[in-house]
Amino acid sequence: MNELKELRPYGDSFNDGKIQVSFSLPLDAGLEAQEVARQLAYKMGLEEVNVVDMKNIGEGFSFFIIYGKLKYGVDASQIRVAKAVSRSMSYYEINDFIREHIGRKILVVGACTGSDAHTVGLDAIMNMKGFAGEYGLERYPEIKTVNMGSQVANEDLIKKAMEVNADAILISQVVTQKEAHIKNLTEFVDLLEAEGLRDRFLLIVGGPRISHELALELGFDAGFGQGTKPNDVASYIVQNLVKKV
Amino acid sequence: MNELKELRPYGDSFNDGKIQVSFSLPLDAGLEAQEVARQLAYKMGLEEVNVVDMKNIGEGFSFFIIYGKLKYGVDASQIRVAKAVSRSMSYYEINDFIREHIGRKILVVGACTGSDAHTVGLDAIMNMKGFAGEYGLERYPEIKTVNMGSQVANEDLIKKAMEVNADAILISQVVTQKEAHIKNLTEFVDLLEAEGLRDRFLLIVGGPRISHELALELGFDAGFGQGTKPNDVASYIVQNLVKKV
Amino acid sequence: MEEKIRISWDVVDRCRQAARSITDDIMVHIHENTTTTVERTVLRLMGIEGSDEQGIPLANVMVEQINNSGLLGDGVAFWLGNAMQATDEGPQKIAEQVGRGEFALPDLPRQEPAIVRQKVAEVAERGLERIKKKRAERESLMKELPPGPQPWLYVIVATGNIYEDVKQARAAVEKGADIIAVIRSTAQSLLDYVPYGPTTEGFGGTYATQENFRIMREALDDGGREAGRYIQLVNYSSGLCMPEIAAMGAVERLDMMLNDSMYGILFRDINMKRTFIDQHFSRMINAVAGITINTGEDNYLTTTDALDEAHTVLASQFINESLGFKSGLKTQQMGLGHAFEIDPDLEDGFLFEIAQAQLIRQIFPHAPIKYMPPTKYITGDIFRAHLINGMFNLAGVMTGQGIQLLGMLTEAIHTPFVQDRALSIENARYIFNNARDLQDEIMFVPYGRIQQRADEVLLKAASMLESITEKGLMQAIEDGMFANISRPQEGGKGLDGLVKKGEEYYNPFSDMFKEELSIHE
Amino acid sequence: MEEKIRISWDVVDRCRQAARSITDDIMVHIHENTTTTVERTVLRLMGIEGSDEQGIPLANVMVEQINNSGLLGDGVAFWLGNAMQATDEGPQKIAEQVGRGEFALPDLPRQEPAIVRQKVAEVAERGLERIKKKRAERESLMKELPPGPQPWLYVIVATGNIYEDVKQARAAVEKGADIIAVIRSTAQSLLDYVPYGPTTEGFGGTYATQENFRIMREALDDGGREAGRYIQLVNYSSGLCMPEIAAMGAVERLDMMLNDSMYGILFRDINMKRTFIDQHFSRMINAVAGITINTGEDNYLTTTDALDEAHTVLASQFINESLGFKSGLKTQQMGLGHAFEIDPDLEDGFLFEIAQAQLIRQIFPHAPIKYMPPTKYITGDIFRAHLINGMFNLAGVMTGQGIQLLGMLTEAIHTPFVQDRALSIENARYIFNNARDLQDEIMFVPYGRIQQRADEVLLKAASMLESITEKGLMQAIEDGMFANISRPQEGGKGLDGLVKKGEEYYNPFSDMFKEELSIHE
Ligand code: B12
Ligand code: B12
Ligand SMILES: Cc1ncc(COP(=O)(O)O)c(C=O)c1O
Ligand SMILES: Cc1ncc(COP(=O)(O)O)c(C=O)c1O
Repeated sequence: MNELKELRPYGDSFNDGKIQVSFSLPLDAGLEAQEVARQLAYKMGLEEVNVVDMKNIGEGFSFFIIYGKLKYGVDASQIRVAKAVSRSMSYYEINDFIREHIGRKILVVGACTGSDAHTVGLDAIMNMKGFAGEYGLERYPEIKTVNMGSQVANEDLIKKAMEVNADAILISQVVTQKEAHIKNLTEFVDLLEAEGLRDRFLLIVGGPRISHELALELGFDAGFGQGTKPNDVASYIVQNLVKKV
Repeated sequence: MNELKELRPYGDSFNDGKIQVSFSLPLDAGLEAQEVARQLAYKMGLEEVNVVDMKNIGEGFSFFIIYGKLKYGVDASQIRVAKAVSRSMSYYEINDFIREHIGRKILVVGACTGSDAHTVGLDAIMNMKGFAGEYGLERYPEIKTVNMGSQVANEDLIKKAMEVNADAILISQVVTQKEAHIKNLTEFVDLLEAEGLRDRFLLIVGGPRISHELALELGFDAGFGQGTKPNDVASYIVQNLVKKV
Repeated sequence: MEEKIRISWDVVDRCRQAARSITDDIMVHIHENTTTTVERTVLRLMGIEGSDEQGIPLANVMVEQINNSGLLGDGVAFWLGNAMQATDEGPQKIAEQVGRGEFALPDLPRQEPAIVRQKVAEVAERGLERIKKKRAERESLMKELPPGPQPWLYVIVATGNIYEDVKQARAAVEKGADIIAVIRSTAQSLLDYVPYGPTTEGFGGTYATQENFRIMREALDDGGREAGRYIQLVNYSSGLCMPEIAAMGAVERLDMMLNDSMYGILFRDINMKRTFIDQHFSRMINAVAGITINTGEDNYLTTTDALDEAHTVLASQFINESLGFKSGLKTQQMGLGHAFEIDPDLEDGFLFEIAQAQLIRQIFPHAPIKYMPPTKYITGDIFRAHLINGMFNLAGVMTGQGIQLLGMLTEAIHTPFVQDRALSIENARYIFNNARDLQDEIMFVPYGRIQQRADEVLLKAASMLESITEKGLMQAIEDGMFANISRPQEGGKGLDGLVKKGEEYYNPFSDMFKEELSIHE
Repeated sequence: MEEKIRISWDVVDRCRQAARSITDDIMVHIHENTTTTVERTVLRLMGIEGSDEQGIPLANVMVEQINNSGLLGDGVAFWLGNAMQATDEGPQKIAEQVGRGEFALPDLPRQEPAIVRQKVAEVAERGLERIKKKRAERESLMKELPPGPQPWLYVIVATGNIYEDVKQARAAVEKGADIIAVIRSTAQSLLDYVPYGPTTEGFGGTYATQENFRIMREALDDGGREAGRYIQLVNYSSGLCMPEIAAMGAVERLDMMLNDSMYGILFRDINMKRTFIDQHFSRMINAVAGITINTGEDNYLTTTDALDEAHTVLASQFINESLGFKSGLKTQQMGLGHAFEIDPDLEDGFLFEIAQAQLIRQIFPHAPIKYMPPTKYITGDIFRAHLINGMFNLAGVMTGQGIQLLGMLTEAIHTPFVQDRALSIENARYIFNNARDLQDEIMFVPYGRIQQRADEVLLKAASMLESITEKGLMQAIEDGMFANISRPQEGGKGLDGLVKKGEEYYNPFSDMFKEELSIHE
């Protein structure tokens, strides 16, 4: 479609470019601060900049809400994105697939690493109960799981994975403040590589701010974000384990 | 202050550049649409782009909420903005000022022009009751007002202003859809100029999306936006009438 | 529904009695006069369509011709029938010939009135049938795909371009909207004709044209089928062409019409003598067509203080109700308007909103009350606006309103973007669902602030109405008793379209509607 | 306060009785043991400050020294007193010498116990006085600048940098916040020592240090003076250093402390035997210092379903209350925690939230209930989040909660930006003000959904508590009865800091606190 060549945001008509922006400035609200806000908006590529709200929010800070027309477009006909799984299989398909193509139970170790104690996401993937109507990995007859829980040191996770001879390692990272997850995940891969173990496992990371692309960048095999279901992960694991073997 | 030289938005630390953006795209929600949204954000100068929400909003449209770090700053130490009034006087000061420096009652004609029927803003400035605790112009003993109300044709307003020999013309423009106000205001000034009457009146425009700068651009003497009080307008009129005489 | 607040029914009776007496006076005026737009409506209902080569609708050309000859007091129907009898052509053919200037209606020889009426009545009968067929069609579609539970989610589209409107409307339906209103372009209400064809250029709204109605109706029927519920379509039977638009809506199966007996007078400075006549005829059409009207009392609160003037809303509802009955509307067709417009910074303001909404709910138990969102105190702070809209939605579901016109988070900024509407629908769906039965779970303290406020508003409405019975409604409007806006009886737009009926005045639809609606004068 | 919902007070009595019996068992364990952090707390209260040259706090150095020698069962106070008597130096001097390795405490000759205790008691007395002075200071400041009406607006700051925190806290106060909590850095709860000095690098929060407490206290006193109301400061007496932080808070005039008898066990995997002891000592300090605790039951609803597990929150509140009483806390100091965490997509979910909030309000009428905002179902849709937070605020003011921890529209995204906090304060102020007296205006239908839900939750809590009386609280935790999290009695962090008290165990503060608080065992 040709109209996708230079696609812009849509407010109430095609390619009108309308967007909404908000931010604070360390300035008292007033005409000067408003002008700074406007200039920032122009730098962002907005036209017809409309500062629709400005208010003091205490201690010399002010808050702005702006509407405007973005002058940039993106060629939406050329977009390609990396996906971890091309097709998510069902619980039954997956178990059958393991029996048929792998011929043994597979073993998955998971942990929330570093100082991260948000276990709900990992539990949603690994524990019996599962998530959004899908059984968790623990429930799969052909998958054995070890869920190490929260705040697990990278070293301990590697040790456990070696010990049980895991096929895949699942890491959950929810706290991303000050890029804490990047540091932690990079360290993990470095550690594995240093010990020459990188290729031994499928390395999978998940969390609400994780994308497959980010995961690849950090040296993982796959990344899963918001709304991931257990069978997505299991599909990825079995499909890629087969390739590995 | 030197730290104002390259001032950026503030999220939770100085110059962290954190801003929030939202817009729709005429694409179904999904990894591709998300990527388009991300690329638009990068074009706007955002870094660490975080698409925190994406959802279908019907009929093949999707909506995005994004956070990121803006890489641009503005030199806030160099900001100068045009202001209509440097100092707003009080009701009493203004009446005294007229008696002392003008020596006659002044006359103001106002209207919502074109197809605009939003009279509340103009009434707030012109009628007895006033606005936000400030008396309206009608209440000033030294000011005579003619409020022509809504949907007044530019020609009729000029005719009336001539007829009563007005000192100032007040125009209210609230509807700004498709830049309707720009067209209407430009036409008004053109009409006046064509008839050689431009310098006869102080030309003032007001409305929630009007700024002093915009007014100057359009050939008006002053513009008043959101939250204007009657005494702001009266102060402007008397201060500039004196200069004119 | 059990009584949540105690209503002084004797005071309600006083209000209704006063309203009846007020509107009796108005009805006298209505019966004595007709207007150019009423007459154009007659032509439209007779099947006349299209425009002349200058783009002037044929209905306008014909009515103007008769009016200029001083003959409109006979009713345009007579002169059309006269031409039909004289030329032996059908209405549309005649209209086209007149449009091309081939002849002028008044120039044809006067035929025998009884025969003329007979001819006209036959065609008019078919016009009525067309409306009744559309009504039946709606009823069967609604049975097939029943609309969702109340409060119904009502949103507007207003891009100015009917084709963009269609996209936005369909998106809204997909998100859960029950009702779509296509807002008109800013100045259309002051046009003394109805534009023709599909339109793509409007300011702050899209022109109401018959073709636009048709395009949107089709889109919503389609969207409704996909969504599994009938979607109602709204436009404006309001302004200088009030009854003509009612007629267009009737044949294009609109479901609701903004239609108020005083809105045009107050907010569009349309002459009151004109408007009262137009509203009556338009309402008869709406009544026959099974269209629900939406009255405009909510607008009063945009120019006055919602706390001080709450009683004017109620008083006006009684007047709208009374005039509605006299035009044959059923209570079930009266979407009486009010609004959530109290200053959000007022302490306990939410209690007063509840009091008002509950009061109106109980006084008009069978009317699908139309509840308008906060607008006046909405600012560019979209987060705050979204939140206040949430409280409005809560008030709606807590008091069982019928039609919830959803507030937009960008109310103070622009007509809605596609996402604004989506967010507002999500807002309402969340609140309605999460507090679905709250209404049944709470009672109000007997002598509390909510009860007291309701009592006060009702009493004030009664005394306002009683004072109007004395001076008359026209004088009351001149005195600025509604919306703080004063309009002179002889001022405003459209007075030139007011015509005194002659002895022989003939309007076949008036007669048929009255019979159909059992209106006895 | 009148009874909005009927409470089965006999069932409440059953709950309280069961809780008393459950905590009696725990108290036996508490009386028999001490922990390293309790002992370090004793040193801190004796006035010991600072760290050794490796940055290890002197309190840690000393307690470790004694513990390594197997002498901690005597209480560190004995060994400090012993050194004081032996060297004739004050506590801080001794600490510094030990820190520099000039001598080791156990190496000093054992002095006459009675004299040692006498010496220690004198210094301890001054420690207690210091706390009482701070308490009196708070009381007089609060009289001078009374805090605003409840629900109090409680917001968090969490930049990681105490100086940015100060800016953000002051901005919040200017906007209307009543309470400021400085969230701790992610992993601090698992540190077995308290960092020292002002800090500027934390993840998702700022380190709790005595200097950070002081800096923020000063900023809030200042901001509170400008705002005309006393601003309360909150931190975390929680984790492996629970009582030490209580001691720091007591002397820096913190006003509230997150402090729960089971949170650390469940959510930080801290050993339960350790935690029960720590919570008891920390609560005595809080009690004496006049600090209000905030319990953490709200957290249960982040790992389990809020509808199914509502009764576990209530059951836990009874346990926290009972352990609180046994540590000398007054009801007025018990900010019992619960939360608005029911799936917002649930039909009538708001009714169930109201039921829970009202139930807890009535069962603990004098406790300043701490109401936590929706978090689990909050997504990146900031508009939706803001709205749900508004409904939470409405539930708060409708049921008279004491402490309203404001939800942030960016809950699912990041720790709050300066504007997020401002918007959330505006949200709460709007709702609280606009619906200020709604509470007094409504009643709940006698046998309605709200009443039934409240009855059900209370009954389930009673049977849960009664089943715990049988197996014991430690076993119940091991069985995963709270938050669906199971912790083994001998597992978790910090078990190595558990020490059996010796015959001669000496802790001057324990004794003084018990007297001060009239705790009779
Ligand atoms: C519940 C919760 C808690 C609970 C955690 C309980 C527990 N045992 O998990 C408690 C109350 C203990 C808690 C504490 C804290 N929290 Co918290 N918490 C949350 C909250 C409300 C919900 C998270 C959640 O459970 N989501 C539901 C699950 C199902 O979603 P999910 O995690 O995204 O998981 C899905 C996918 O991401 C994916 N996935 C996740 N992991 C994995 C792993 C693999 C391998 C795969 C394949 C997929 C996958 O699949 C899951 C299912 O689809 C969020 C806010 C929010 N609404 O998101 C804050 C939040 C995550 N917490 C936050 C913070 C800062 C903290 C604290 C550090 C605060 C403090 N200073 O004390 C503490 C300490 C925690 C720590 N040390 O890590 C911040 C993080 C900010 C940031 N971006 O860095 C958030 C965003 C709140 C905020 N705005 O401040 N928290
Ligand atoms: C009240 C209202 C109405 C009332 C107007 C009643 C009346 N007699 O004024 C009614 C219901 C009739 C109405 C109708 C319409 N409205 Co209207 N209305 C509003 C509303 C809710 C409030 C405006 C208001 O009264 N503000 C209060 C006053 C005090 O503020 P103010 O106007 O900004 O004035 C202040 C300053 O701006 C300044 N000022 C203003 N004028 C002047 C003049 C001078 C000389 C000076 C010095 C200063 C000055 O001083 C004032 C005091 O501080 C706004 C939404 C909103 N919340 O802002 C929409 C809004 C303005 N309306 C809108 C629209 C589109 C319409 C319609 C066109 C819709 C339609 N298609 O039917 C119609 C038609 C109106 C028309 N022909 O113009 C849009 C405009 C969109 C846009 N940006 O173009 C808005 C923003 C709503 C929306 N989101 O769609 N409306
Ligand atoms: C009854 C009625 N008619 C019409 C309108 C819309 O205005 P316009 O006449 O400009 O279409 C409204 C708006 O609220 C209304 O209530
Ligand atoms: C009692 C209690 N302690 C502590 C915390 C915070 O966690 P952390 O222990 O990581 O500081 C909470 C959080 O809700 C809590 O409720």
